[in-house]
Amino acid sequence: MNLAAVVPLDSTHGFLSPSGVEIVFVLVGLGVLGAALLTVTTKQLVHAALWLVVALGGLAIEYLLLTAEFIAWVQVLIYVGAVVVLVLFGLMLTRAPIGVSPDADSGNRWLALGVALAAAATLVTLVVDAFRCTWIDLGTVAGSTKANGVTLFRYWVLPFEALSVLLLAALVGAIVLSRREKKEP
Amino acid sequence: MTTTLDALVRCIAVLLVFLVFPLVIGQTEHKVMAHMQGRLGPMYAGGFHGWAQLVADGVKFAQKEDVVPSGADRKIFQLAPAVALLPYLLALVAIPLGPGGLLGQSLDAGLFFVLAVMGVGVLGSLMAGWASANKFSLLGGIRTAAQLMAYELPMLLAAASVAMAAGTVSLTGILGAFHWWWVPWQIVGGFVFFVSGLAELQRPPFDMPVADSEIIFGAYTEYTGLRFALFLLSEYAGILVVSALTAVLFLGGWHGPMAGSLGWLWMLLKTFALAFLVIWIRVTYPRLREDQLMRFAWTVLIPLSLAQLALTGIVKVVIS
Amino acid sequence: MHLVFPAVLAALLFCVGLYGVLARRNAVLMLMSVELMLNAVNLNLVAFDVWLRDALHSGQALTLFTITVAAAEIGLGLAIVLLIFRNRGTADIDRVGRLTDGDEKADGDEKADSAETVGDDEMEGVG
Amino acid sequence: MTLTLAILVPLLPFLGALAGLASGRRAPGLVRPLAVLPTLASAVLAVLVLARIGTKGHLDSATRLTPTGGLPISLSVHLDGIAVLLAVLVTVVATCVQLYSTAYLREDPRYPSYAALVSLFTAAMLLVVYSGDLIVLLVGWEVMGVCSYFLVGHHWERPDARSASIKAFLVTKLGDVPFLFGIFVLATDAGTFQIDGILGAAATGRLHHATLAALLLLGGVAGKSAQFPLHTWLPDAMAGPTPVSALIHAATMVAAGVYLVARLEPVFLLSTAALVVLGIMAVITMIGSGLCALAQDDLKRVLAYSTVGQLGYMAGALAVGDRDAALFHLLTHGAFKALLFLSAGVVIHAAHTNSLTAMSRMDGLRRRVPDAYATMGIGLAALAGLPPFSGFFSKDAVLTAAEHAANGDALTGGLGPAGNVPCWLGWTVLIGGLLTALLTAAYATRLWLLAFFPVRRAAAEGVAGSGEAVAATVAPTAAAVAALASDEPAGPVEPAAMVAPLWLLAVPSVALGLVGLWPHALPAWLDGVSLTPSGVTWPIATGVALLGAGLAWLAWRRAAARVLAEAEADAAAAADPAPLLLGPLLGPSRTGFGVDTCYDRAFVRPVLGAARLVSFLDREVVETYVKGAAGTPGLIGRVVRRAQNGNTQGYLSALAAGVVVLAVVVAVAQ
Repeated sequence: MNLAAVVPLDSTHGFLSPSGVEIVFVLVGLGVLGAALLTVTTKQLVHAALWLVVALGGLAIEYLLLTAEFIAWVQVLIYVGAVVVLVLFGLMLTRAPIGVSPDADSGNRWLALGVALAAAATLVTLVVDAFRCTWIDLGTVAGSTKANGVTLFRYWVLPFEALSVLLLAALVGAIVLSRREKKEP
Repeated sequence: MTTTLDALVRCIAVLLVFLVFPLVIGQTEHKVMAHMQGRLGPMYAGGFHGWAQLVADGVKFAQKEDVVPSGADRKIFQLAPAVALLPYLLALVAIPLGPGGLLGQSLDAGLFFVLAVMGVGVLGSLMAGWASANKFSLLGGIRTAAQLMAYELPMLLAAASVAMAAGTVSLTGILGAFHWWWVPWQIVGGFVFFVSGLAELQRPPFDMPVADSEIIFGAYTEYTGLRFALFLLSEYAGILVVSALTAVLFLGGWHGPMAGSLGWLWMLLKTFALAFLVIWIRVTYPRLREDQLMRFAWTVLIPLSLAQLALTGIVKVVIS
Repeated sequence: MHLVFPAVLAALLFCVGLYGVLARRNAVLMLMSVELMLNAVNLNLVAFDVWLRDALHSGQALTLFTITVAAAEIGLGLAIVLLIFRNRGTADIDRVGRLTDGDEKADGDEKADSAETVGDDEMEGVG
Repeated sequence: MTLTLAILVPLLPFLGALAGLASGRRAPGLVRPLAVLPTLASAVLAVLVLARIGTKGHLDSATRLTPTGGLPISLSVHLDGIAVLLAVLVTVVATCVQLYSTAYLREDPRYPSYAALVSLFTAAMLLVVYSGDLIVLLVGWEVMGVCSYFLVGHHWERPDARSASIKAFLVTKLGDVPFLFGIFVLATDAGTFQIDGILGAAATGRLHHATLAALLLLGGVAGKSAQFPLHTWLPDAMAGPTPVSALIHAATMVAAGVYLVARLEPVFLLSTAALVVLGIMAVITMIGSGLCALAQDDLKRVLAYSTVGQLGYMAGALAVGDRDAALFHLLTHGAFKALLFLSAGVVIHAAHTNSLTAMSRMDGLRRRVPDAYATMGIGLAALAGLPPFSGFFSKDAVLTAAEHAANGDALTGGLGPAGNVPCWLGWTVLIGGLLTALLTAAYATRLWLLAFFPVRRAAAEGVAGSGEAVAATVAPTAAAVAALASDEPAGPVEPAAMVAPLWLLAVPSVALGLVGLWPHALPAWLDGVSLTPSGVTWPIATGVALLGAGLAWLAWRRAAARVLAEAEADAAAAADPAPLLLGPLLGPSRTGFGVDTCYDRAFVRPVLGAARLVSFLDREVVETYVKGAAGTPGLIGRVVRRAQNGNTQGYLSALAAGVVVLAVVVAVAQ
């Protein structure tokens, strides 16, 4: 909705028409948004997860368009390959039914809708207002594996190691949580 | 213009490889299993050595009615084979066949790409298992998912070992940095990678998710006709991709005598040798139980891959 | 490329995720919506990183961290949800009302508690 | 030595009470000795003290209790003739009552506490008697009130006993409030709580508010001694066990009021107004109570009203300034009234009823309780003032005092100016006393006839032609002799513990009057005023008493004749002479002249109404505020609680909405 209003701004930048990358970006973005909307509105639980796959895959394409190649593949590997599989796993273990679940949405969906719309309006207004005249230079690849590796293991080593501790903690936590305690005889 | 044409040609080439090679592997499996098990059936179709057996199979699948169970989630049920098949097609794009850009697309993070895309394939099995509205299918899907999640980790770690040795995640870069002594150096990683690949493909002895004695045919129980054939095809394609990847990462890919001109041949030879190994293992080994399967991944493969990683790191430091 | 595109996309994605978190009843669906929100943030991070040409690639590094944390979060979250499901027989967030200050929910809780044993048995049958 | 003995007198029953309370449940065997022996020992000691003090002697001893800053309060003993005499009376009666109770309450499960309370009661009265300090006296006074509350309510299972005990307590306390202020006024004027000091102040004219103090004290006296208008508790107090009634009526509770006025007689003599109030009160009390006693059906209520009347005599004597006469009457009355109550207890015990009407239809009561029959006759004769029984002398002393006062020379015994007693008050008391003598004789006769001479039996024998029955109706003494002599099987023989006190008390009832005849006997312990019957009053009084008895007998004869005539028509009829004697006064008399109703109208209902109003105000008005104060936060809480619904998503929604609002506010503000 706001995209249409934003597009003419391009002309002020000197381009008569938006570049190909921008068109692809907008189209994929619309797809991502649509998939995301379906994810949060569909009444079929597994469909929601599959729409999430679409949305996340679309985001990976957006990353590629933003020249963040490494991030894109990480996105595919972790999100599509692992997170969504876990989510599907969870859905199946909690016995997601085939077909429509009438109570997929809770009672405060209208409140949620109001809040979300208000937040969207606020954020979009702010963002558009703030970055009206900002352009990204996509001339060089910004997110190659090499570049990422270099910065990650040179400047971000300490957070990276901290993160590994976090992951270990999460691993232990998940194992402890899902362990079934032996029933008292 | 040339780049577009180039891309088009590459794509068609990859598609062709994708359409042909898995069938070749399928035929090989028929024949090899027939020989190994002394089966007589596959030796008759088409007269000479039963060459038309695969064709007959294809015709049989095409003739069968495409049944969708009434309780199933129709769309997902129909979509599942495609989701299972497509990742291998995409993976093939990044695998180099020979030196000098003989591949679909040279990717900066080729190894990463291939592994990431292969990870998506599990979705197909899950979708199929869940959408069939069949208890065995669901169990099979869940087993598939659990198995794939478990074996993805050693596979990644083993691949990371090679990437570490080469200093790059680009497949061509890895092959470029290959030396013959990498084979003994990375032999453990290669074993882990290959075994994990077998498990990813749910090939015996890791075929618990489709164990017919327990859950009929797992996630694919309800499939018939072409869709079932597509799943079989994805399996053969998976064998191709795993074999090719193993060849590239651990056996030097196109490296060999006269690599400049015959590199593609070496690559194919290595790939098919590995594919033959896959078939051989299927015929040889009994099925692992579910708990054995999991324990094998977590207590054998992962420590091994970690050890390989450590070894690679040490050697790498020593060399430099 | 205009920075507004990824920024607006991220904002909208975030709000969609927000809606999902607030409106979805099933805990797993909520977790999915949380993933959407995290991805919106990631998109912002990447876009700004690319825009600013940060020498430290802090945006992308942070994105990687976020993805990792998201993976950990989904693992733990699902473990918790499964635990709740195993104990209560439901994964519906608004029925997990032990925090409720009221009696009308207590009945539901008791029902859920009585369903607990049944759920356990069934789970064991499956496992 | 004497002091030690004197201190032991109240102390022994007190310790006995404590020991009885402590050992009551654990050692039931000790209860009876612990009840009787301390009191008995105390009686012996009281007699010893009496002997040691002797005539005209007195002993004062005081020890400062504690420095109070203002007026000193001291533990002091004041032993003079009045005190030692009264102590003897108290201890003797208490001993008789305790002894009697061991048999009377043999089956009672609460006997241990009862006995202990009686001992405590006795100790309190002895404290009042011996105390030389008004505050200490007040302590005993109030302890008595409490004990009477518990003892009257001994049968607390019965609603009448409960209400009677509460009534006794409230009414006496009502009197005690002005009494307390009266003590304060006296002490303020005299500068001390010591009775000696106060009397000294009265003698030297330092009491400036004598009238006020006397009138205030009269409130307490009226309450304790059951004088009009605070007499109503006494008849109701009959709900208590009979020995308690004997104790209260004869020696302790009611005597305390008279004793106090006697102690402070000089103060009262300073104020004509107080004497007039006391006298009018006494006259109203004695006449009213006489009429009431004549109409009562309950044996014990008759005796209770007679007590009220006899107390009226004492109050009248005090009003005309002669405390010797009052104390004389107090002593004799103590003896014969204790006797009457105890014998009434025996009769009731045998008849299993309190009702005179029921007794009048009961055969053989005389034969079943011969001792009670005889001793009650003695007691009633003393009550009616027939010579030579004790009551005759003491009552005549009172009438003589009134006559002197009417003539203008009141027998104050040098305690105060005789001129303060107006002549007309003397006349009033004299005429009231004579009227009361008439009534007393009448109701004593009625009681006697109704209780022991059943009409129906007499009628049956009359029909059979037996002359003995006719003789019985005509000559009570002969009938008694006949009854005693008859060989019909005697009823249940009363235990010796119940019979012995009767005869023990019968002796003073008969003979105590004689001690007043000699100036060296009783008057020597008192103020020395002559207690010999004067030649003017005693013939009149005796004649009036005989007239009353005769009228009662005649009326009884007519009533009996009517009952015999209508025997078949009205089975429930009784030969009650009261309707004939009282005529239209019967109804009001039976209900105590509506004093209770009047109180009910004047105080109880307004108080109840006020209570209802207060309760209404409290419940509907005050509580509305309270409820509102509680309800408003509750309402707010209920509204706020809706937000606290445990729905995580609701919380999150609110959080997100808040963030959005904050963001907008910040953005707009900038």
